[in-house]
Amino acid sequence: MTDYLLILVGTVFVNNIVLVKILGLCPFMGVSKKLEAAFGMGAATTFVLTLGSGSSYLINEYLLGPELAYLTTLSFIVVIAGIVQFTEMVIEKTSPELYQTLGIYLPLITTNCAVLGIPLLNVQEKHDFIQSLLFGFGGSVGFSLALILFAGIRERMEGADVPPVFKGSAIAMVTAGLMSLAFMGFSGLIK
Amino acid sequence: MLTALLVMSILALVLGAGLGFSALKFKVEGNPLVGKIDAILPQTQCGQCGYPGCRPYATAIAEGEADINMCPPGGEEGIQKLAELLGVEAKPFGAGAAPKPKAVAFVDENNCIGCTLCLQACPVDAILGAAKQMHTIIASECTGCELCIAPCPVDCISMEPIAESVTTWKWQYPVYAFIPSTEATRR
Amino acid sequence: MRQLHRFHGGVHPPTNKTQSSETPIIASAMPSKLVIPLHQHVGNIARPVVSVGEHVLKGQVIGKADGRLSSAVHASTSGTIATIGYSKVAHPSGMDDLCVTLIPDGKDEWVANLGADYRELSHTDIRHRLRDAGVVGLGGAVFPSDMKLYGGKHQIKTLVLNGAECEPYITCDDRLMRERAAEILLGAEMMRDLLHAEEVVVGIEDNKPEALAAMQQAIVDGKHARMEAVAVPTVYPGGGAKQLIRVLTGIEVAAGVRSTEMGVQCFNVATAYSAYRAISYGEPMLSRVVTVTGNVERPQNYEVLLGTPVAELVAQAGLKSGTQGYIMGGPMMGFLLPSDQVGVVKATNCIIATAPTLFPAPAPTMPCIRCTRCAEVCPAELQPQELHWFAKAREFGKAQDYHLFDCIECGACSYVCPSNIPLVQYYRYAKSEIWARERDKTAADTARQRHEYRQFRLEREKQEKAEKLAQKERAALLAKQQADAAAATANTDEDAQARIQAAMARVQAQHDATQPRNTANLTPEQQAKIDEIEARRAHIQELAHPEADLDKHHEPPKE
Amino acid sequence: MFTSPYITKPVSVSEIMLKVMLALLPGIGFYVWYYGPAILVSITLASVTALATEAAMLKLRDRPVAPFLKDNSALLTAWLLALSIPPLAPWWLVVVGTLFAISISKHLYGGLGNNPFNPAMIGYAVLIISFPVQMTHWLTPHPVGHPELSFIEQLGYIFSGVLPRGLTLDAVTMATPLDTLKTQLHLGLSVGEIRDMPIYGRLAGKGSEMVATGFAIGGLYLLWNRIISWHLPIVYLGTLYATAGLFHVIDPAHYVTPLFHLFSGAAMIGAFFILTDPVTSPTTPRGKIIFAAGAGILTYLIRAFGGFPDGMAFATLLMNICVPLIDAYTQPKVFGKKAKGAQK
Repeated sequence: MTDYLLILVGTVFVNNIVLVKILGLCPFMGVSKKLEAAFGMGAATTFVLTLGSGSSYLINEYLLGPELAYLTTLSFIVVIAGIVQFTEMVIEKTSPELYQTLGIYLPLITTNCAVLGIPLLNVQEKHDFIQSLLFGFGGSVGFSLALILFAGIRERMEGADVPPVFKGSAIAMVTAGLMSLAFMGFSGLIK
Repeated sequence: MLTALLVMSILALVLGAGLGFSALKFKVEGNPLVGKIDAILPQTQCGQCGYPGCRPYATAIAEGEADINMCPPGGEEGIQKLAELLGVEAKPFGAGAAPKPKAVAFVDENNCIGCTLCLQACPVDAILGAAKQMHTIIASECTGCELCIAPCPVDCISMEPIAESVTTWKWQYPVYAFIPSTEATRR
Repeated sequence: MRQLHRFHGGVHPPTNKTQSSETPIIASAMPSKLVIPLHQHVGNIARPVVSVGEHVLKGQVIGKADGRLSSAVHASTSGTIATIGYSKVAHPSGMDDLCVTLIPDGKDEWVANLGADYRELSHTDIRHRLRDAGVVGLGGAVFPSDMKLYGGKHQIKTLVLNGAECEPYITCDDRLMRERAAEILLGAEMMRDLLHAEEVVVGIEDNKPEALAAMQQAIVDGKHARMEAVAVPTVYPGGGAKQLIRVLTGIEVAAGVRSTEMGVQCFNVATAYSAYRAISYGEPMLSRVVTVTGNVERPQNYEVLLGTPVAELVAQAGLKSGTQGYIMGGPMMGFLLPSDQVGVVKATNCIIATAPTLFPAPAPTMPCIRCTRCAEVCPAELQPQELHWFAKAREFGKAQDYHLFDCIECGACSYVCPSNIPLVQYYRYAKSEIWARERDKTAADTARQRHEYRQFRLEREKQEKAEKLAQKERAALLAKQQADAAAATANTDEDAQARIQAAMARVQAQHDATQPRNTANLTPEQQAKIDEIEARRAHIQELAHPEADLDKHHEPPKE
Repeated sequence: MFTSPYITKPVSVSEIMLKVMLALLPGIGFYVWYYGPAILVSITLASVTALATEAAMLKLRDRPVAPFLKDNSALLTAWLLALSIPPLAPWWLVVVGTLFAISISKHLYGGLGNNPFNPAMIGYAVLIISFPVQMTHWLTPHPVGHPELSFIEQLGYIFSGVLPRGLTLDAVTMATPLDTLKTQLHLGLSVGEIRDMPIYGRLAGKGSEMVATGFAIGGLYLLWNRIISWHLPIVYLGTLYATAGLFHVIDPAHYVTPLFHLFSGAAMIGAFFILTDPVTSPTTPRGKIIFAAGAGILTYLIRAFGGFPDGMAFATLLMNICVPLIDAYTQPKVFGKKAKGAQK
């Protein structure tokens, strides 16, 4: 039980996928201008990643096995792409605005390195099914957390007197860096 | 090798089936975005965007055919709002599409011959008149689209800018001493 | 003793009231001219009903109330109308508005006016009289009082009379209560009657013990039942209607909610006085008490005729040198007058002559450091630092989410701001921008509706036309069939053709004979001109509909 | 033309900042008493760097220099940063930290009032991650009884890195009480054994406990003058106390007393001077409580289980990240809209 809790806390805070592992920066930068979009993206990624790490575990364990290990990346991408497509349809149906705001970043979840990275890490760390699910869920919650906090700061900075050359992406990069710096404070908390 | 192919085909088949099913299940009818875009447009129905009225332009934007910077009456503000709604970058107006100050049409009644051509051109029926009768603009309904100017055979319609009055007067943006005024006004 | 409540925040600026509060109200001298704006109230501007050169009597209507929410304007004295036109008015914009300029004849001759006992009048009649007498709220909001004296379906428990007068420098209500308490209370009785209110509570800040004593004495002397004058703590903005209602009754009236819905109504003491005078003596609103203070020799309260130019008023108090401008209202919520020639209006409770010694220029503005001193003093319990942040960034939607429109613009936040940020101006700016946007939105919605209806109409006309055409065709077909049947016996096609042509020629001849065309006998120049116009028309048509085929919506339904 | 209100209360940003700096003086006094005047050198160095950086950045950003130099905010940042790094740190460490704090974490965001992160703590975090070794050489307080350095000797080390003949760095410096505690616990000692070491006093580390007390005195002055609101320091210290107390009650051999935590490291200066930076803390009362409580818990977690000896700086920065969201979700109800079912 403690093991599971540690995986969860570890992936959300200590080894935050964005701010510590520096994975998935593309949507982190792209969909953090508005808080609502960040929530939507977080939810979509969490859904895809949890489902993705679960199913990729099953595929890896029962379909591929050790002899077809060279197919892991390929098959994971296929599965993730399928889930992303499904998510896209659901969002377009249920929330057209969110669909519009997320724009290209929604299908790009497929190529989000965090989304592929976590199933691959699962394989590497030899997690069992529950652990894989938790790792995927924790990782994506960590991603959402970072994204939402970041969006909060960026929304606030809309009104700041940022020097013109630093407006937009430049100051966002600086902010991401400083956030990463702050998250280093968690290092050593869980090995 | 064969197993690999088999495995991948099975995967593809299963996913394909699932997606096909959900494509039917979550089919989207129409584009609900059009109404939202139309709500932002100023409804002058002036056609300056190259589309016959605001809704056609909204449809064009929603379908990705038109750019968001083609509506001068909406002003920079309108572009900002569209950009926000659509999650794209705001951009400045193209050449020759700068917004003008708001105005209403005015019929010089000394010259009006009562030809009704302007009545037919007005997109919001804001011109009152009949054949061989004097025409006049219902100022409160006029959107300032200027569509009535061209058809007038005697050039008796002109645009009168709307002056600010005590009731429509707006408070100024406070001037910050430490921010150069050029920067304070730009955004 | 009444249980008092408190409201959040508030500040204690130096009151500066004693300069003007210790001498009685005196009548201001007759000015050389009166500049009377026709828009001195909330609502529609009054419609001028006099003409230039006309001689008017004191109390004669010069502007009629226009529409439901409006109020009448009267000649403050007898004299001649010099001009009716646009000139500077007491408004923060510094813009011109419609004013009537009246040159007094010095006779101060009254129009025949009828006083009445309000108990003998119907409530509707009283309200009509108040409206025709131009009675509006004198606390500063200038909302037509007749509109406020209607409880509707709501049961009003408490009528609050506002004698708090929390702004520094202003003492006009203080003096009025000391000198004319009895009439204020009679006005209050009338208001209570109109509203069917149970009790009347007069709130007076505890820094005005004389006024409080005078009012309490008048309640006893006048044998007023269920009426009390209560001392409320001196804290700015304790005289705001919402704040005073909160202090006296514990009820919080939210923004956008009418206080009557909560069973309370609030009037300024001066309004009660004016309402009483208007009904009992038939005197319309012609004058009001104005505190003249600041950089003057003799700070003093004057009974001033509406329209009196500010320059002539302050001259009587002995203007000191170094005066740079005039604030109308108090230093917390007032505004600088655009000119010293503007006339005193119903909202003018105070004129402060400013000088750098009294009101030093503000220190340079620094950025907000989010210290929240503003939030601590905000009587509306807002987060002024957030509102400022959003207004500064022009994020109006967010500003509205943070309750921008609950702001009463009392200025307490700016008063305590260590960064000297003109916070209130940011809020006013944001509010007026939002209002402008709302106007645009309404206009756009109307335009959309009208455009859609027009589309519908064009479509319908087209259909009708098509139907008519179809009917005609059917009729023609039928006729043809009959004709064909007939033709079988006698006529040939050529015959028919010839007969039709003959008929057409006949008609044409008839037409020419009865209606000689005006283009029949034209000179060559005229002909040339007509041709030119025709050419231009054709050109314009082309320009107007360059893509006639694509552009079906704009195609006139003539084809 | 300016608009109403035409009167203002005579308070200014620079006055507020100045009072905060005044409140730091008791702590600095104890610091000098127990550790020698080296800290004054760091403070001076940091102040000069801060003012120079501030002026340069303002020039570059095309903003007036004079009013912002006079607002004292850069000086305050410099002081706080200097107080949180070892007094005997080489001069360039102070300069780099201050430079980073003022230029990157303050002026890139638009200067005073716009920075989302506490500049001093960003400076500290950058230094402790980039130069961990230099950041652990703290001076030994004189009650512990090691050879003392004279002012000249301290100056010499700060600027040239040269110690008097016969002295090694280890002889005049030590790890902080918190750091020692952590290391010794790892080595298997119990809290009781560790507390018997000569560097510890009644509450916490000898000397440092008095410095913390000095800061607390200054903090009370700020509270008394209503420069800071009570929410942040009280809730922060309370949460830290409660969390530490909980663990201490569960296992006193492994977790020190809560008072030890309050009087060690940056807890006191943090509670009264760092968390209370208005720019980077929430503005709503409820928000302040959440912010301070979060910082308290994080401080304890990092101290007790994390990789760094003190968690104050990182806790502050982590909570700084959350400030916009905390503010957005803790908006108080406004006048007239408190009752349930009230109209919108």
